[in-house]
Amino acid sequence: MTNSMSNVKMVSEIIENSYKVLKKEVISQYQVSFEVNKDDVHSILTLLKTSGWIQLSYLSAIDWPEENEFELVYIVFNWDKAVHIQIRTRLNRENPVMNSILPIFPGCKYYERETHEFFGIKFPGNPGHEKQLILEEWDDIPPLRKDFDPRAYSDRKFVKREYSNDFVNLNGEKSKQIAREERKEKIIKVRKGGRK
Amino acid sequence: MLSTKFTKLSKEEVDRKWWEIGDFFRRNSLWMLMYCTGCCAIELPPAMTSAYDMERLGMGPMATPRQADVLLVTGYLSLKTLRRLIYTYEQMSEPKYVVGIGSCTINGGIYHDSHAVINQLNRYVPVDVYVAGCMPNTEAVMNGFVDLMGLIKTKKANGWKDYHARNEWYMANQKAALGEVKVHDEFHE
Amino acid sequence: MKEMKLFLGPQHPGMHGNASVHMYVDGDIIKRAFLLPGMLHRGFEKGMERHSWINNISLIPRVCVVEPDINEMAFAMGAETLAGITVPERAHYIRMIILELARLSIHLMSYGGLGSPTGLYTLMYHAHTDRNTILNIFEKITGHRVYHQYIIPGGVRKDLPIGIEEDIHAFLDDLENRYEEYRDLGINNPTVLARITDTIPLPAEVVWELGVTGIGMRSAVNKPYDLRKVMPYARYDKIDFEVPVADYSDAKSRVDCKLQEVIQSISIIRQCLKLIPEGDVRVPLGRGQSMRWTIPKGHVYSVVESSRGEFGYFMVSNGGVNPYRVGVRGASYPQGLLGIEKYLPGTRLDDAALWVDTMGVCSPEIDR
Amino acid sequence: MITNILFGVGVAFFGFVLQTSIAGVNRKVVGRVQKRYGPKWYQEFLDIFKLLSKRSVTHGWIFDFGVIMALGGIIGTAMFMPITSDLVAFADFDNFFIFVYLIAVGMLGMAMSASGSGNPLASIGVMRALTTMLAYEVPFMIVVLTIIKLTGTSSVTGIAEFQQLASNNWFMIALPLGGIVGVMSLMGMIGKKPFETYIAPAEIASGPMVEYGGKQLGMLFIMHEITVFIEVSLFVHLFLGGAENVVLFIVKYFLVYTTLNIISSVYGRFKIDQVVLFFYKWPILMAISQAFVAIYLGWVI
Repeated sequence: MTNSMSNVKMVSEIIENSYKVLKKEVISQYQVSFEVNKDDVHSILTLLKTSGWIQLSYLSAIDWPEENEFELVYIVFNWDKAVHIQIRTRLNRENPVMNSILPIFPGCKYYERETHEFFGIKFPGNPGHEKQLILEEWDDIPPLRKDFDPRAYSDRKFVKREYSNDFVNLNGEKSKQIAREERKEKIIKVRKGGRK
Repeated sequence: MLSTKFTKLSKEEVDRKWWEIGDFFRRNSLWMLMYCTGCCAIELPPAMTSAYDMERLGMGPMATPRQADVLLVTGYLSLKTLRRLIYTYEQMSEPKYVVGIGSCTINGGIYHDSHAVINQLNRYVPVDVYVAGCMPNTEAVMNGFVDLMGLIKTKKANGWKDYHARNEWYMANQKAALGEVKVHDEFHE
Repeated sequence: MKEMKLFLGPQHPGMHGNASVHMYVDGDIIKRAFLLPGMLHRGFEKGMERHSWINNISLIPRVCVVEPDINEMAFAMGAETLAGITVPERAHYIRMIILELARLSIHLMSYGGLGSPTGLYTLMYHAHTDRNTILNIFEKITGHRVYHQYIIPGGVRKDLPIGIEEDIHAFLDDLENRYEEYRDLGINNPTVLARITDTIPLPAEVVWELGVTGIGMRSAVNKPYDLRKVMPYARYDKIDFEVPVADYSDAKSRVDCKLQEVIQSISIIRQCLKLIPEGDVRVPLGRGQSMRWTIPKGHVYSVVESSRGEFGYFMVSNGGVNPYRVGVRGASYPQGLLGIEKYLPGTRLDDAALWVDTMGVCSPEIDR
Repeated sequence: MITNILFGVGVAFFGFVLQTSIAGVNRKVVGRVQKRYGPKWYQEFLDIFKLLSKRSVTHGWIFDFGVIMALGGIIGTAMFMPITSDLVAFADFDNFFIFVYLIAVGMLGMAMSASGSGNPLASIGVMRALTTMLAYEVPFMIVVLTIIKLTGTSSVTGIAEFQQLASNNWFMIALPLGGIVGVMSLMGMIGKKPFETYIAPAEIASGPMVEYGGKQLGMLFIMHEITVFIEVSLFVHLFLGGAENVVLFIVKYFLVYTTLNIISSVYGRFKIDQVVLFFYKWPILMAISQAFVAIYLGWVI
């Protein structure tokens, strides 16, 4: 078994030697993350693919409305040198466009389509990514954005069941709540000396 | 001594008697549709197979909606499923019954505030029996079926009649939630 | 000849779960195929952002219905990595027992599921009955049959009940005794063999391209690429087990690998029950305020080897009470969406259900 | 004539009741193979009457007419079926070829009706059913023609009586290879696994029956039960020496059907091309060699 910490070091050297890394985090002995410029992503992923990180594990986005940015995450994995690498980059939230990585990792096809559906990020170069995949006839802003409120949407569209009373007492016993209220009334009555 | 005199029954009486005979057969041979709409369907395999053996009650899975009597709505219904569920329900031949399994069919359950899941099943299709729980035990599911048989016996499982009687109301609810009930599959390809 | 459009699902006995495969067929040969996911979409990732870290424990098992424990494990591991919690030794072993029991249960279910496309219903009945026994053991340990909510950040919810070892051993012995019978009934059955041999092969080169992991990959590339070996979590590095591999991935070798994994899982549970130390099973999260438990800022991607491959949670914390973003990498995402699109064309109509079963396409984790 | 027809309808009804009860018992037997109790023995009756009590939809007159034609054709076929050598409705018309031709009427009715439903899965199912028929008929015919050559008669009662003579064995034993072919073909005829390809719920959602519900499905079920009765009793008469009395007939019938069911319960189903290949490989070789051995060499046990 190769020493996994040295794998992380190796990855850091590969990337930091040739590209500008904005932020680097070593999360655990099997995982490291790099935040890079938007333009470097494709060449970094190509570099990683040639050096053994041939599996695209995950692709998604994070919404940061305060900074008016989307954060894109690419996670690649190498089964021989077990390190998950997160490549993260930031996009402008107003007009989020990111070139597709379809030529590098063909497996990204549906991940990108889903990210477009849930965040509204466009991926030119991925044919058909603008069609809906999971949702059907969606009529609101993309649902995983932070300013989308599912509760309001749900209240607007789906009628909640209304309960005329909170519970139904099937056994004919007094419920605890009613018993407590009666007890309180009794106490008040006693306190007041039987007067109303 | 019993009277052997033949009294002519009225047409309603005759219909009622035939209906009762039909109800006997219907409740002893409930064929359910194999449609796993949600996660509670995972408790159906134990109920169907040797552990609980649903076939003792005369129940069995059926391949297509036309052949089935019972539609099991097992758990949450996303909008996409609801569209197909309405298609399925309307394809079934009458008398047909609906069993809603899991809390999600009653009031949305754990997904009450989700943007994709409806909250109340009986606004869209009539429901005869609810089985509560997230998820209900297999015993509870089986008990739900026995309850349905009891309801058929006492002529209370009238959801399918209600769907005829209040069809506009159901249609309006479906439209309000779905926009358009028709399934467009082409958009995907 | 004119192409005809057929649907496998959502309402179809050959489909596992609620998804639809659209197939354009010419005679019996599939020309084009697509998976239409999304019928189980519940807005999970949004829902998790709206609940606290502790509340989410009750939400996460519901991501993948058939195998809930890997969700809990991935979520707990991610939260522990971010918060820097060291889990007690006993909890690690209990987690391994739970995970392997779950793996046994889903392998039995999927082996029984082989009965549906091939028409061998007796296999289905036998396998599901054994799975039910596992569910009963789970009920004794955790209190629930399917959704356990047992593995939580910081350990497991409570200790194993007294005397559960006998139950587990009795079940494992029973399963081991009937293992050969199972093979004879299913994979050695001539009619089943005729169906699954050379059915929908998955070439080794394209595994990477699709991102397929798990049994589908191991049976194609002939290397023990199992996360339990490659990057051991819990205490899998202290357990002695093998990863079954094959060099040609058709339906038969995939089912064969599954059955060999059953034997390995049995041995892992036995070793765990032998090695399990005494001690605490969880570390308390804060003092009496676990509902307001916060986790330091960070991004983490925690992965667990599920029965279908690499199952991952991508979690982002901004230091608040709720997770800022949780993304789920469903293990069957590649083989479900891309695999169906690329590998069903050219096969027969009858084989579509076999792909869904042997590759383990689990629709709830695709849709979330 | 009228009495003959009434008697024939009685035979068809007897066949329906017999086959439906035995099918119900067999569901229990298969249930035991699968480690469970199984349904009540009269569950099949409940199912059929339930289906008849339901409302149904129609997909055009061909759809409805085909079902009636199928049921009528099969009842008409069953009217000719001898139960014992004496219990025959039309004494001189129990020729083997009458069954072969008349049963096609029912099958065609069903095929017509299923195609009339307009569902592509139904047409695939019908196509598969006809292909399967083509596969199992050839070896079966060769064996039956051998039997006809040996006995010198094509009357079913005649063949049965020939086997009941003291000097002759049942053809199951007399022509062992042919007997095996007969069992295989019978499994194909009554749609038992591994030749259940045209129903195949997990592939084509129960094939021809995909659009049927309610009364039409009930009639198809009745038709199916009577078809099975015709085919199994043909086997009993041709290979197992018929029956001297009704009880013996029921016992033989039950044994044949239960054996087939138990065999079928531990097998999966073939694909359609595998079915054809299977029947055109060993059964046809066995049938031809059996015919050669029996007719030209005269080796009959």
